[in-house]
Amino acid sequence: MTRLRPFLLARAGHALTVLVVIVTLVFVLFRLTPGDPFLARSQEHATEEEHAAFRARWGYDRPIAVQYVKWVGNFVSGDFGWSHSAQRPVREVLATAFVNSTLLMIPAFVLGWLGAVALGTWQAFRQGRWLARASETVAIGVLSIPDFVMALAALWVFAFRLRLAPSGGMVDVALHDSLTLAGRTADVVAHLALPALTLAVVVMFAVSRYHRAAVLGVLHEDYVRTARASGAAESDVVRRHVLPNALGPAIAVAGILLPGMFAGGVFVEKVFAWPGMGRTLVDAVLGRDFELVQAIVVVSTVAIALGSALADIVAVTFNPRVQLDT
Amino acid sequence: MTFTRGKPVRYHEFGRPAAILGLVAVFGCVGDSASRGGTLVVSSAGDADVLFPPLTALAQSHEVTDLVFEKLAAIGPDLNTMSDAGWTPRLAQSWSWSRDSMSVTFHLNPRATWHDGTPVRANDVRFAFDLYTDPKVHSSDGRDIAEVTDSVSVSDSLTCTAWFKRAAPERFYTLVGGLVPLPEHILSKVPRDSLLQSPFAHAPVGSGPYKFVKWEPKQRIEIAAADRFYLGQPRVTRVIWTIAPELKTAVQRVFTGEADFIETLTPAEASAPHDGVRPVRLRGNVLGYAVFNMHEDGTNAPHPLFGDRALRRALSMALDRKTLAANIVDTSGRVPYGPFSRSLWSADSTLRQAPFDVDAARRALDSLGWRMGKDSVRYKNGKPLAFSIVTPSSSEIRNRTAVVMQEQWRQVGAKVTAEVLDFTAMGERMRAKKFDIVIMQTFAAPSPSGVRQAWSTSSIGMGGANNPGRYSNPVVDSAIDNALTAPTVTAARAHYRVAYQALLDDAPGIWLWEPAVTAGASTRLDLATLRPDAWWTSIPTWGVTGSAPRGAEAAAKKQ
Amino acid sequence: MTTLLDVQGLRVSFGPRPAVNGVSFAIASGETVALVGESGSGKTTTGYALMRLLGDNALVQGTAVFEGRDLFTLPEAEMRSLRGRRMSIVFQEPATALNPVMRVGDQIAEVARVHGESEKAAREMAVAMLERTGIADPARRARAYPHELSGGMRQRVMIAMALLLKPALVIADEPTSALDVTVQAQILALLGELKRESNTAILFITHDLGVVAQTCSRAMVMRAGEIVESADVETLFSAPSHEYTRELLAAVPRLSP
Amino acid sequence: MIAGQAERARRTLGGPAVYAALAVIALFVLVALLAPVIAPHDPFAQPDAATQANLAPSGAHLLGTDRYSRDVLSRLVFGARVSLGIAALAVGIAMTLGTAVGALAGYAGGWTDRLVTRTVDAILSVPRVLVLIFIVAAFPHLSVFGLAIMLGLTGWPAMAKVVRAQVRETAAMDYVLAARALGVRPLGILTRHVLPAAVPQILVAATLAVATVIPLEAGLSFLGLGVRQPTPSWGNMMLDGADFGAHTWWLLVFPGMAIVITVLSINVIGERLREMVDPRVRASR
Repeated sequence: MTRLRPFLLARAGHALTVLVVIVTLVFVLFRLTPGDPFLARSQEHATEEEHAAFRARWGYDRPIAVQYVKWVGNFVSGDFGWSHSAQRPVREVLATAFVNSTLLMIPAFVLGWLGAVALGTWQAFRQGRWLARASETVAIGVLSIPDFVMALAALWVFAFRLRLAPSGGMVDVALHDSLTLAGRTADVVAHLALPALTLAVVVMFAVSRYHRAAVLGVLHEDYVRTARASGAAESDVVRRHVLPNALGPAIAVAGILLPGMFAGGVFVEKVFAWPGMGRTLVDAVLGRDFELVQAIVVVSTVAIALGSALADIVAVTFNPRVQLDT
Repeated sequence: MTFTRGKPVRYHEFGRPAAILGLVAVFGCVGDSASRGGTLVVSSAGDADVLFPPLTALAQSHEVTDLVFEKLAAIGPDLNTMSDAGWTPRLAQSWSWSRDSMSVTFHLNPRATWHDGTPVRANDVRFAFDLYTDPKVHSSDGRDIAEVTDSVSVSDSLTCTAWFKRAAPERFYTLVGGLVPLPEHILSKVPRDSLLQSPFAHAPVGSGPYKFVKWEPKQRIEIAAADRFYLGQPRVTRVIWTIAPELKTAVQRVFTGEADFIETLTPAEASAPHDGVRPVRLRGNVLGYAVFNMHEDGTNAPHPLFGDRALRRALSMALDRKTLAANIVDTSGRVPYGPFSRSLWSADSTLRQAPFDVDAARRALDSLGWRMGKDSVRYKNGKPLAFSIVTPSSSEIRNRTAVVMQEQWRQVGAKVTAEVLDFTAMGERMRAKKFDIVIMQTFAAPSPSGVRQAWSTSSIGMGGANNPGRYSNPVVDSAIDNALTAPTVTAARAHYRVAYQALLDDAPGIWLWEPAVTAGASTRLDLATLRPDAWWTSIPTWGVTGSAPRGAEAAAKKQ
Repeated sequence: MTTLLDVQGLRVSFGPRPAVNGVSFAIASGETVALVGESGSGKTTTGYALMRLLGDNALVQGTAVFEGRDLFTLPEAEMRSLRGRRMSIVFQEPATALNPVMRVGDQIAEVARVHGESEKAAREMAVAMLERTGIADPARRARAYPHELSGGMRQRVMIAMALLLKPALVIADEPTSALDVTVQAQILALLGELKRESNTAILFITHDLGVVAQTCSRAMVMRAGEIVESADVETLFSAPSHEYTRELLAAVPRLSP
Repeated sequence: MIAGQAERARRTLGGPAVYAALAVIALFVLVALLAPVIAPHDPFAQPDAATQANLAPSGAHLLGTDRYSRDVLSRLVFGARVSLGIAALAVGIAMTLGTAVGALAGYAGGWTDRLVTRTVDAILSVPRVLVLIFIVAAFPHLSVFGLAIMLGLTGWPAMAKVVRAQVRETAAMDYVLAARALGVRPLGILTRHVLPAAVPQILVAATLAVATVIPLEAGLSFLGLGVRQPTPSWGNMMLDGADFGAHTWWLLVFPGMAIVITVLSINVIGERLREMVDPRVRASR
């Protein structure tokens, strides 16, 4: 993996530049927009003096540059600040939201991605047959349904009409704590089912198109014929020869898609009342929650950089020919 | 057992167990000894802010703190605020007045304890008073308390005396209704400007019928019956608020059987049939009204449109408030009698109001010089009759009100924009007084004195919801002052009547709706009589098994 | 000599026009036979048809009896067990015919593995075979990826794969046309050597009559999907009977006798 | 072996499907343009908010009425105006900016190209939804027009990337070198020789961008951050109708269908266009 080191260093440097630019930009712009956490929280019975006291107490009355330096200092030393919209330490709010989002996004993504690989491979092998063609038409159809529309439909059918799944939230609030570990897991899985499957379907059809094209490209390669000519079974051909060569695009898409889902999941999170990152961000921006917004921006940017770097590393381990482009 | 609560029949209809459900059915009941017998699940739209009574702002938080904390005494069902008549002992077993009635001595219940086991002592009352009235704390209840109360002194561990500043008729209500005794042994060391950041604000220790159990932000708040509550064990042993991000989602949870109670249903939701849920009428105390800005944006000049009383009255007449109320809040369409909630003792149903009369409104506008232009908008001296209505995005009910008003006024030639603002922008605009019309919603406290905050000259500049339109009318001011200092209810009523009528005639606002709120309650609930201003206070007396136990729950019991 | 492969009336069509139109020939064990023709004459299609490597859209008719069984009616599973073990193929382009993301040793070993050898035995066989193809330091080369090898070495790998299990028939589809001349000779020599060791018959598909003269005992000339002439190599070169064969020979002046 | 499949692929996406999609889009655009003529009612009018609200579809109101008693069909028709108008304006802005930046980078090459590419990649790495939510939540007064501009301003980098790639390819062509050798000025070469070659690619990218912007606008409006009441957009109609407790399915189903059908049609057309333009896609089919 020696060829990885310079690549990763260059990548990290690049990501750091982007991080600093974005974080600074957000800090300045957000503080220039009207309002502050106090006004966002208590418009009803507050006086001017209370407002002034609040700004002094939290240092929002000082010049932006001073606030920025102080914030950077605190952040680097691990103090993420206080979230005024949640009335809790930012670290705590962020950790909860992040864990919740991970709980939703990772299973959804893994499920969707594996489904995409399976579907795309199948479609490519059955290229031109009516079932494959029908599935491609379905794919375009599904991709044309915005995720919140799909989520609403799933909610209506499965939670509201059929009562096969809970309508939202993460746990059965009344029963959860009294269940056994297995029961609690099952409870979370049940609450996860609709939002995760909705997202998985979106991921599946989005990724399968790239993967199908990639497999089609590989399928006519000579080495696949070689494998067949040496008597390898079809499953071996797929597993050992087609997939390793065709997974590149699916992995690259994964690196872009997964970090994006943490914020882009906001629509599905809203429909299923899942307390994840997307909702936290919306609440934080609306609540002018300076510190929380900053922390989310940092985490998202880092996650995005990590995601694409990770995708590249995975691609390299799959394919020794890949040129690492910094 | 879980989410099938709402429809046991369907559970069996889908005998081929679907993957999701089957999973929980298999694992969920293993070792599951709990039934939902004594548990009440309340569906809440939005999270609480803090669970610290002096600084709690949202109704969601009050629902929790009112059950976790106990006041010295509780207001009676008639919501009397002029004296202590009808008030029932809570933390205080009894109280006695000094001869000049300028002080009242409370005798605490010796069996009362904080949830950590420490007894409740008179020092806790004095400590709470000091904390509430500390300017560093910025408690709005504290401000009111400080206005009538000078100090609290302690004579022995179970006896304390509150000393009033003046003989305000509502002084007992202001003090006892506002002050929540707090545990000195926990809070004495917390700096007064950092109370919101203390652990106590998220995990309070109270002395009420329920102790705090857990709060998972944006998911749930749970409280459970206190170990030995000195006023008797509640029937509901556990209360859980399941928190949805918005009202529609919260309502859904009751209809799917995931929750037992939701405070508000829209008329459409209430009239649509739902298995296992019944609509429950609450005697509401909510008042919605539109406030005209009397001055030009941020200045002291009269507002170019609403400085004109005749125009305000014409616009009032153009509004079909009955239809509006019926659409927004309540199929019966209750229009307020005046600038007050009918749940108040000062309520008066005999006041003169401008009628709904579109033709009269059109004639009035014509005679004021507002002529209909080609684009169906009225003009006067080349200026259009155009203005905006401001509402906070968090309040669906007010946004919807603005949409209906906008359309009704369009019919008489006014070009109205509805501005839905998030909290921040709203706060900013209210502070700078930059708006034409703002829609306000108050949860009337039992005291009619709220009318002073809303309309008196002295409230101008007090921020936020206090007289946002900067209305000033000496007739109204003096009538309210007289009412507040009147010694008897009858006298106070007469003064309030004068103030109310003056407000109605002058039309600095339009009182839009006063919903008889329809709540949604699971049929497994046996609700007691609900207090009009705070339905949740009676939760300890509710029954939660109901006559129709759910299939899933029955299954859980068999295990 | 016994007949290894007997092809009768082979027709292959992808559409209305047949690509191979009624071809019949036989190959004896250990024999090296050339199938000569221009590109598009149907010779490669014939080879692929015998291996059953054509896609679903190809319509194949006729019989091809190999070791007593008709290749065209065998179930797919049995056909698979023949491929690589009893009959194999060397492709023209070693650069693309090798899987770029698999180490070459693994690719050679895979042939043995899919025919039932253990992972370890297969690996050892692969290294041994690489050594026999004349690659220096075979254990190290086995760990290389195709793109790390030269063209000649890649073709040695292909040949190692094809001959690993000592098949009865190897179809060599223009095995040297992608290589430069010096390497060509080495590869041809290697093929001949390995073939002798295992008594393998070779169907040599090529357009290069020079190669035919060097390696084959018999040649069949194909044109537009049909075999127009079939004779032993001396006869063919000295007295071509068909007009087309004469044209082919004329196009290769350096090989005139 | 390839020929037959290409034939079949053409039958899948070509022919009836594409014609149907074109017809749908033409119809919707026509509806949007002629909204005042087509809509049976005033989309803002509340005939009787007390008794005519939430009426199920009937002869009087073909698609029912909403919670304020407004006619759903009329709002859908005017909503087409808003939703399609936003999409058109946003993609127009993105296309203009993206073409300008992409052409500049692709043609100038060197450090300009590197800087632009780096910047574009950095912007693209941040999810667009995130940026939009931030902007829309921070500036609550965004008008419909402002929303469209924001959607356009966040959409150009993707377009720039497409244009840059194409411009670089074309700029290396012999006829461009020849033009340069003849002394044609850079701007002339760019506009007369290089950009025209990129037009098909730009068109494809623009079509697919429309299919991205429509759900994006609908999603933001559904969050309550996009188009605000009483202006109808398909997204905020869904937000308003997402009230399962009221059993008013028509408030959800019709705007939902409008969104899906539009996006589907544009996707079908976009795919077909891409096939026509991109030889690689054509070959792999």
